[in-house]
Amino acid sequence: MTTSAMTPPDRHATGLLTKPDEFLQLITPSGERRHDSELDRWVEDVDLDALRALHLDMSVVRRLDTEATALQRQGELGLWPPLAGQEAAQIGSARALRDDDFAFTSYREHAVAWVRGVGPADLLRVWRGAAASGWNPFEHGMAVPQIIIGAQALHATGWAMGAKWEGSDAAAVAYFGDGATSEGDVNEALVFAASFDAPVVFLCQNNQWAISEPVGLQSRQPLARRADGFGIPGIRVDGNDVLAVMATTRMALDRARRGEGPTFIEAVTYRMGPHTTADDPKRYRGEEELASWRERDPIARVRALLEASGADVEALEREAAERADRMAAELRAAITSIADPEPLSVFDHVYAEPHAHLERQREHYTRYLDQFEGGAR
Amino acid sequence: MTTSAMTPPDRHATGLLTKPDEFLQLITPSGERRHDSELDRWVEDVDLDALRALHLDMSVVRRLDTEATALQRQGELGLWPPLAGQEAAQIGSARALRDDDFAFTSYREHAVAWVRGVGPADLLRVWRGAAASGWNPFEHGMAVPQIIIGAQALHATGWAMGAKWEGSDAAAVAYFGDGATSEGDVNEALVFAASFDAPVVFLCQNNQWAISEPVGLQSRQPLARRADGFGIPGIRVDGNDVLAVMATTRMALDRARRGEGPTFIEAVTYRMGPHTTADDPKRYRGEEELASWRERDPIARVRALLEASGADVEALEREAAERADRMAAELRAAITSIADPEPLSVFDHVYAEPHAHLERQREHYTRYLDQFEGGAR
Amino acid sequence: MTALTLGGALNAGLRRSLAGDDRVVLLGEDIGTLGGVFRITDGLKAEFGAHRVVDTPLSEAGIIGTAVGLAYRGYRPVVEIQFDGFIYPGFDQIVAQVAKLHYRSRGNVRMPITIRVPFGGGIGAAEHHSESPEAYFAHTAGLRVVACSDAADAYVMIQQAIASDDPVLFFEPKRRYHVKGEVDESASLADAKPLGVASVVASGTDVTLVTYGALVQTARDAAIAAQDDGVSIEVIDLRSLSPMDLTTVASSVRRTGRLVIAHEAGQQVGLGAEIAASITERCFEFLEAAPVRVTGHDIPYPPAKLERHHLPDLDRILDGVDRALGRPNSLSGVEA
Amino acid sequence: MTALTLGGALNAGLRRSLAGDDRVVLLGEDIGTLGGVFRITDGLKAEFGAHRVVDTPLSEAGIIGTAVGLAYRGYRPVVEIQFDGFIYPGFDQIVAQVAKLHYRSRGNVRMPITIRVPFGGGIGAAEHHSESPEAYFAHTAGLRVVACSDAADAYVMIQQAIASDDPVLFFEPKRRYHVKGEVDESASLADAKPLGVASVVASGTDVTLVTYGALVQTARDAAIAAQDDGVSIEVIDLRSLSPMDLTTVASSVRRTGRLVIAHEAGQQVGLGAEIAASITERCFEFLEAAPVRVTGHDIPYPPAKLERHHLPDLDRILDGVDRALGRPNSLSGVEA
Ligand SMILES: Cc1ncc(C[n+]2csc(CCOP(=O)(O)OP(=O)(O)O)c2C)c(N)n1
Ligand SMILES: Cc1ncc(C[n+]2csc(CCOP(=O)(O)OP(=O)(O)O)c2C)c(N)n1
Ligand SMILES: [Mg+2]
Ligand SMILES: [Mg+2]
Repeated sequence: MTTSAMTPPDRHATGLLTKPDEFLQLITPSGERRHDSELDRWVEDVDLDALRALHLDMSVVRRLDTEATALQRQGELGLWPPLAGQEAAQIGSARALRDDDFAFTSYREHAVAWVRGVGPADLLRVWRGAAASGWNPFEHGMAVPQIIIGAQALHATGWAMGAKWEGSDAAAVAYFGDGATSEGDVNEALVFAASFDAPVVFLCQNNQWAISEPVGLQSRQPLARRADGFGIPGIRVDGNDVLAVMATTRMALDRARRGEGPTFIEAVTYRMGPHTTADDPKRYRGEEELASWRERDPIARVRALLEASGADVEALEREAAERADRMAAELRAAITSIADPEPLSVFDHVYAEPHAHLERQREHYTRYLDQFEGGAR
Repeated sequence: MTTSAMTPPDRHATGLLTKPDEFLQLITPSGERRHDSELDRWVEDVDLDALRALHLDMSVVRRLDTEATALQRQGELGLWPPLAGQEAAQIGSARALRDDDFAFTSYREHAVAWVRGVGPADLLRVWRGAAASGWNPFEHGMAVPQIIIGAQALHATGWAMGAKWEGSDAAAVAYFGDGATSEGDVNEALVFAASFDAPVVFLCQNNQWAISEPVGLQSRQPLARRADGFGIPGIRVDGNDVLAVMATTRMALDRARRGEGPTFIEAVTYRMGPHTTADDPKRYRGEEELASWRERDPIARVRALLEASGADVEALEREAAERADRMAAELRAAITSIADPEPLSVFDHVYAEPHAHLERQREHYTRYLDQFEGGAR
Repeated sequence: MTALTLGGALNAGLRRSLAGDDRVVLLGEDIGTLGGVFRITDGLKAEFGAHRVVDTPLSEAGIIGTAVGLAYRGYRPVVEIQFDGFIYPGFDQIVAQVAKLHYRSRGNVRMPITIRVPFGGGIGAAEHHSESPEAYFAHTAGLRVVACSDAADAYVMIQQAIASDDPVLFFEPKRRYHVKGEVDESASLADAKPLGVASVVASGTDVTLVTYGALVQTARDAAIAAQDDGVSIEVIDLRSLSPMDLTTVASSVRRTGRLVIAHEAGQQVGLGAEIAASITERCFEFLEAAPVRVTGHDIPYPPAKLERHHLPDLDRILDGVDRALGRPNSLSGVEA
Repeated sequence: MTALTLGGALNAGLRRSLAGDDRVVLLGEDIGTLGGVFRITDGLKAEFGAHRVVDTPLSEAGIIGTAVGLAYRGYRPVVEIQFDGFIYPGFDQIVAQVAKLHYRSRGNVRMPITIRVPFGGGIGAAEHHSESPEAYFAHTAGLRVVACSDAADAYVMIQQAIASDDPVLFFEPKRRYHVKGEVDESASLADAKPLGVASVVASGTDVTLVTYGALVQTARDAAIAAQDDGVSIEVIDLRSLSPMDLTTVASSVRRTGRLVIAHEAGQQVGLGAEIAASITERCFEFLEAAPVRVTGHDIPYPPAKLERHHLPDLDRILDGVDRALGRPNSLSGVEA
């Protein structure tokens, strides 16, 4: 019995990280601070001010979401996938990132983009149908959002492999949903990440639904367990608890930076709104379910904790409302600032270098447009 | 906490089946019978005669493999992927199947085909390059072998879903290698099998290598652990122990028939020969490794056990040699019986129903051939 | 006759196939409880049960791969791919398995799998939701590829596809899902036009205009518009993309001497190339001008606000017709 | 000048790219310790280390998808797909990511990924080992597609592909890996023929014969054989399949008036269709006969003993030439 496959490594060596069946929580739904000997140290710097900032973040992105949804209803946007309910999962994890880390997300991570400094116009551009993407990924350390379910998990893994080969201690974070865990790409990303000890954090927002499909159709057990099978520590955290999400993400990032490889975090949360503005969730889920999740609201519990800690919550909420109002105004202003694209820009950026066939096609189409008033311009 | 995802099911409910880190064995490399309170009952009917039959099976397929390799060297076959070393994994599992079960294999499972009653000519046809496949799957309960790594895992799962929907208690077995576990298809098969409680047994022959890549590149831990992450029991068994493989396969099949869903078996074995006759394993692995596995030979240990049990092993070996000689002669006869295909048969079976374009192409090619002596016939 | 939308006709056709053969099963993402994002399978799970209309995990390779296994078991799986741009994760199972298993098994294993794909643009959607991937499949031996264009055809063709013992890629023009047409729900499939045959949907004498899917309506509109200009266009709805009914196209071109092909997919190595090449082979002596292709550009599908600058529309088709006729057009005077 | 096999030239070209730019990394199955099943990467892992020449887990989507991530990080990944028929599990990552990310990111993210694919048949191999999937990629906007045909080109083109800021599907004619040719290893890339340009590899006056990959040699042989018959064939090695250098082809056809295209891939919606259609568009007045396609049949790649009845060979190409010239041929008297 000489081959390595004969001797399973000690699966319990990573301590906390190997308990996917636990459900980590630092703030209860009613706002009590629970203490956890292993998690606490990752957020010991989070004082009242920091907590207040997280509350502000979440309040603002919730408003951002409401406003964008309204803009869609008013015909200003073609589509919007609301994040409502997932503020803690996104803010808690994104606030754990360093500038030189890189986030690879799906389409719903508006709060991550917000944290990464993406401005209102850049956030809305795509959803208005005015552009193929919103921002320069290298300016924000955040990739172009991904619509093909799960594909970005491999991109994050490749990026992380590269960072490691360079000796950098930067890490990648791959955001994806519960549904995505069924796609080959996500599983292959786990294979590659494990094999190459890639500094990547898989952040799965289990929001209970993939459009109309409940998470139970994708997996018969907690998704954090999936990682274990690939030799990757899986953590199950209350995704509506911004502090617990931040703590686990920091812990996982730290692990990545120390060269210890990937971690999988299942942030258990809930999509409060429709899948997108085109979806009608009444067709597949009931009001009671929604109501039970409303009691686990990610913002309300932080407010309660702040209140219990003696913070002036009214001032806090006033500030949040002001900031949110400003954001809403910015969004509306941004919409009008997004110019409709030039007709001939359809041909831009297909290739980085000249492509004879496409140039000819562009030229022909220019002539075609020139027949009409205004022409190609 | 009302949703089901909040309450992990009891992962220990399946008893034996949830211990992927154990390495199940009933016959040691030196031929001692080890007893196992849970496994034994699955092979209590395997008396001396039955063991003798398993020995015979393995001896004959080993010879089959040697002969086919020789036929390739002599130019009679285009290619041959030897199974040497994996006789126990294949015979032990295939002999556990019922006639109405269905095996979905890769390219190396000649012993499974042999057990399923596939004759010599049908076995060699493909490797001679004379046909796209060897046998009618429905006559043998065994699909056309699969070259695309891992694809058959999904086919087995789909077949099993269908069987279950019909109320049948037949089961499917998916055979694949260690390398295959990295492909999306295999992981997606685990997702579907778990979600639909499909009566399928995943039989992974971990033969330590995927061409030149050691299993450690595909997974940093035992492959049986993979299943656990999908909520599927994973069993790790000595794949060179025909009795243990048979016991675990029977147990898994029984579970499937009872409606309890899929099981993943990692049969730890070794590919003694090259990946195929086109491969040169000296480029990537050493003689010592090979030598250490020779000591774990699947046939030698059964012989030793039979001898210790008082069987007339010389008679046994004589019989095996005779049977193998006969098989070898049959193989050689079969080769000459395989007719070269008719030129126009390239067009056969592309479609089940007439396809205007292809018929025209066939007609044109017929005319083309007719220009030459002998024509299209 | 009933007035049904194209989507409603598909729903009715699926219902009839499910009712008529209990080996027919539907598989896909969100097709059960939700009835599909386009509601094409609306009500079918309630009517036939969760083992006939199956919500699957989110994995296209998984859906197609398990459909292959179901076909092995004797089922006739009907798969829904949610949007055109999501078919690629299942590409290997389609090209290497679905397309090849009948050949590989020397006719022993049939793959009567229907893969339904809402395709094409014009609905202002996000990326990956407006693609036209039909050329990939028409280039793949072993597959049949069809595209319906109206309710009556949709109703019949979906049933024919399911009844076919070959795998069929079934393309549905999603932007026409809501267009109504008269459907004869009582008609027998035996009397229907076979799946592989094209339809001349408007007769004409000056130029033959071939298209399929959503552009059939646009082509008909173009033919009407051209009449004012004294140009008579014969419009052919190809219906089947593999095999293509080149006999119908060729006999039209032999009369008109001119051919325009329109599709939303990119031009390079698209269906238009095949039709142009095949018809040139068959009708070289009859052609009075080179066949003209009016297609989407060879670009990734653009953002919604630009799609009207990508998709062939009535004006671009008429410009192509002018080119075929040697009338003044956008490329007049441009060296070929 | 050094005499190298085509495979050896690729190895030398890869070595030079690895040495010249430390952002170049090679990824693939069995490419490290083994040096690839065709030994194209032989010795490179030993020379450049396991982080530059990376044996990956067995997953094509994984390889391409991580290459995308590496490109995001600034690398220039060179991926080996072991055999043509194994590219399909990676198809989604190629078509939906590699091809589209530069467009999607509005030019911010470059995808300088080279995907090496040993392609084509004629080596008596098992299923999936002899395919010609180039049409799928030539139809995909955002990709460049090239095919080399001899050692000299292989050496230069692989370096150009790696140096390109666009993704390149790089097709290698596996049955010519062992054919030797003279290679100038000291030549600078700057002086080399650009990647997108075709080569006239034999001059002729009667008919233009366009092909690429392994069939270039067959076409040259055909041109020599035809001389005895008094037929002068101009042979063009297309080299680039997207974009195609139609200028070179058209200028030849304007002289010869006749065009034959040969490829191993199936005919329906293949490269031949595009070349025929494009050249008909550009040279309609010059064509004296319809362009002729000599291609593999529209069948799954057949078993080894039948491949000679699938692949275009010298005789089939000459039969096509006869057709183009209106000389007696297999289809003489057959109604088109
Ligand atoms: C490959 C692919 N298949 C299907 C879709 C259609 N689709 C869009 S979102 C979605 C559900 C995703 O669910 P999940 O991963 O849980 O993410 P969530 O939307 O809940 O954030 C589906 C099926 C897609 N975008 N990509
Ligand atoms: C999709 C795909 N990729 C690559 C290959 C080439 N290939 C053939 S066998 C093999 C290794 C398979 O290893 P494993 O799964 O362990 O099976 P084993 O050969 O050891 O039985 C590879 C990479 C293939 N056949 N299919
Ligand atoms: Mg979800
Ligand atoms: Mg192996």
